[in-house]
Amino acid sequence: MRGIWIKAILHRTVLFGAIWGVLTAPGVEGLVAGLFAVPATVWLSLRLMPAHHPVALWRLALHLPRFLAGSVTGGIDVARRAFARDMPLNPGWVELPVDLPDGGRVALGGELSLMPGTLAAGSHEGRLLVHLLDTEAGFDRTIPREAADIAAILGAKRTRDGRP
Amino acid sequence: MADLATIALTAAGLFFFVAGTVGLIRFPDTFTRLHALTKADNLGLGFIALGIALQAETWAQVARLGLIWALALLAAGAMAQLVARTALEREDAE
Amino acid sequence: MTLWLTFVALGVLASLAGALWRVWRGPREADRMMAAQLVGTGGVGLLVVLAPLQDWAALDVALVLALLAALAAVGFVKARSDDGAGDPEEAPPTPEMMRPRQTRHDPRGRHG
Amino acid sequence: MSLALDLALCALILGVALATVAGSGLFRAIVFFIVYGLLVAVGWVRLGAIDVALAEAAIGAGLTGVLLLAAHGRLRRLGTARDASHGAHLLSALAGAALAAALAWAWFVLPLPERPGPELAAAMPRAGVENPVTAVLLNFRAWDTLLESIVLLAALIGLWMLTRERDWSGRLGLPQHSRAGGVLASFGRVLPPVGLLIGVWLVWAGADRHGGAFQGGTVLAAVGLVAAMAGLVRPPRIGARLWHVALMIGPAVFVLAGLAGAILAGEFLTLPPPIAKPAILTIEIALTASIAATLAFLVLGPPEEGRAP
Repeated sequence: MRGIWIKAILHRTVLFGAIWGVLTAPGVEGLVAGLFAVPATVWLSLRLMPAHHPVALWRLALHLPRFLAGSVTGGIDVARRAFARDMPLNPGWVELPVDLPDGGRVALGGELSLMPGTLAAGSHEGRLLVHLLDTEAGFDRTIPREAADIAAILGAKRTRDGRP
Repeated sequence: MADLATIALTAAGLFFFVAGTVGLIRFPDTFTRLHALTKADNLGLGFIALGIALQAETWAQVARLGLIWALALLAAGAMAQLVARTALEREDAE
Repeated sequence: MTLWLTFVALGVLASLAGALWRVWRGPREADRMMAAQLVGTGGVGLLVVLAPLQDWAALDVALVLALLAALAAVGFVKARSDDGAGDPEEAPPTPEMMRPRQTRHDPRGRHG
Repeated sequence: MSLALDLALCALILGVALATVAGSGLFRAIVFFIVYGLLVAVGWVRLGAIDVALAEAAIGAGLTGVLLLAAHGRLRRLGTARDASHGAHLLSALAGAALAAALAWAWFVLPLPERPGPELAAAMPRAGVENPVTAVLLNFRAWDTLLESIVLLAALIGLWMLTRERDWSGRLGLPQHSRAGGVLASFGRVLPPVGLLIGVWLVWAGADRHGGAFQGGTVLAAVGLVAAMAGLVRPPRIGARLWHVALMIGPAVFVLAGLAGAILAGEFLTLPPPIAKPAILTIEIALTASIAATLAFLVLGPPEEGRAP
């Protein structure tokens, strides 16, 4: 447990430090203010989002290209339908159980909303509500794969309701 | 060379922005419109930011463009789910 | 380059104007709200294009807009809840609104 | 081509302004008003006024939207969310037109506003900061800014006076709640840290580039509201000491700095060059805390019991 916290503090310090560096570049005077701003931000972030799950950054990096490719496909798919004369749409809902901690389920929902043909509407009793643009195009087939990726990013530990 | 790439990328971005608007206007119900908006718009912003990044003068500007896009994605992911859920809950036509 | 980027800015502005039609038309509150969201994203895109045209400081404004992009939507879903302070996810989804795959052969879908 | 862009932007702003006041339906007007704030922020960027654009982006497109939407939600719950009568419409249209005419008259009659003239350029070395906007707001015309910060506080006290007797000891606003681990709660966990960083940076950058206490404070208030609306942070009660300090510290430090100027330079609120920069930075940091707390509390509203006891 302690290892997770140390890792989380390190990760977040690097992340917020990098953002601070981007904001205050090119000057160096900003570094002094950063000595106060970055620790305060890390503290706030740990308070709002305690480190319960070890985040595997390399898995996140591996996942990123898939997400970007899916996002481009999703945009093209929607553009194709929007411009088509007869507008091929076949909307409908699916509800599927997603075995992820709560934050992970929300991340999955957000990601699905940017991927082809799927749009999440939050979850209910552990089941993600997904709206499909075309129920016959098999958009929902990719969902388990995305869920598995996010589960891998969040480490193997999975609980049904995700509450610590 | 960078200029050509900028033109191509911003053109793609503009295309997706227009596609998002066309979807928002043409699609038949709230949820399908939300699809068009969420996907096309953020892709449009991403391509435009990428194109402009090639014109940037410092790496900090490039990184700032990345940060802008990341924040827009975060907002889109949350907004899409929240608005979809609210629209799911009740009819509210005025 | 300046000419092309100005054209892109005009194009983004035109697509914003299109979204305004949806704000006017609705019919549902969610439709108007998401059209405003489109104007927000479009505004960020516009500012990004203005950065090399005019002043790179436009990116700072774009950053603030992007940071607060979802704020109005959050305010909307809160205000829309029963007591004005809730979360749409707290209530179970209305069953008649999401009969799965019910609209399969009706390409026009549901109307709000 | 650049002219075409500006004309298109102006046309859009005017169109949105008209749609805000002309259409029926309160909700539509509110959404148009949010859009209006967004477009005006872009307009300020076109005019080269980055500081104003930042303030407009945070206030117009951010806080005002939340405030108006919450007000509309309350009207609907009370069953009074309907348009004003025709007479009231006509009256407010006339009042608005009269105000617009007066402004237009003033604009034509007064001499054209000059770009910051040679006086400002000559005075800048004494300002202690490099951003002319900050120099004017916190040094050359510090009186205005001091009084504005007090007005903001007075507005909050006025709002709190609307509290019902039985709610007085409650927490500010309605009791906010959300589904644990839901979308709203997760968003409220992720966004505020980034917002804190950006808000602090805006204050820090305000001395030499653009930004400042008002822009930074507004961003901080907005992300604080996100955390509060997500039910993660409980708003304080009216009597909370720490928050009293936060509300008061801006005007208080301002007045103290003014007194220091009176002793060192012989005139209230005159910051002599050696202490100008540290004084301005201190005032800015204190003002940020006060502005952030005041704006967030103004949007939350007076304590109310709401549904939960």
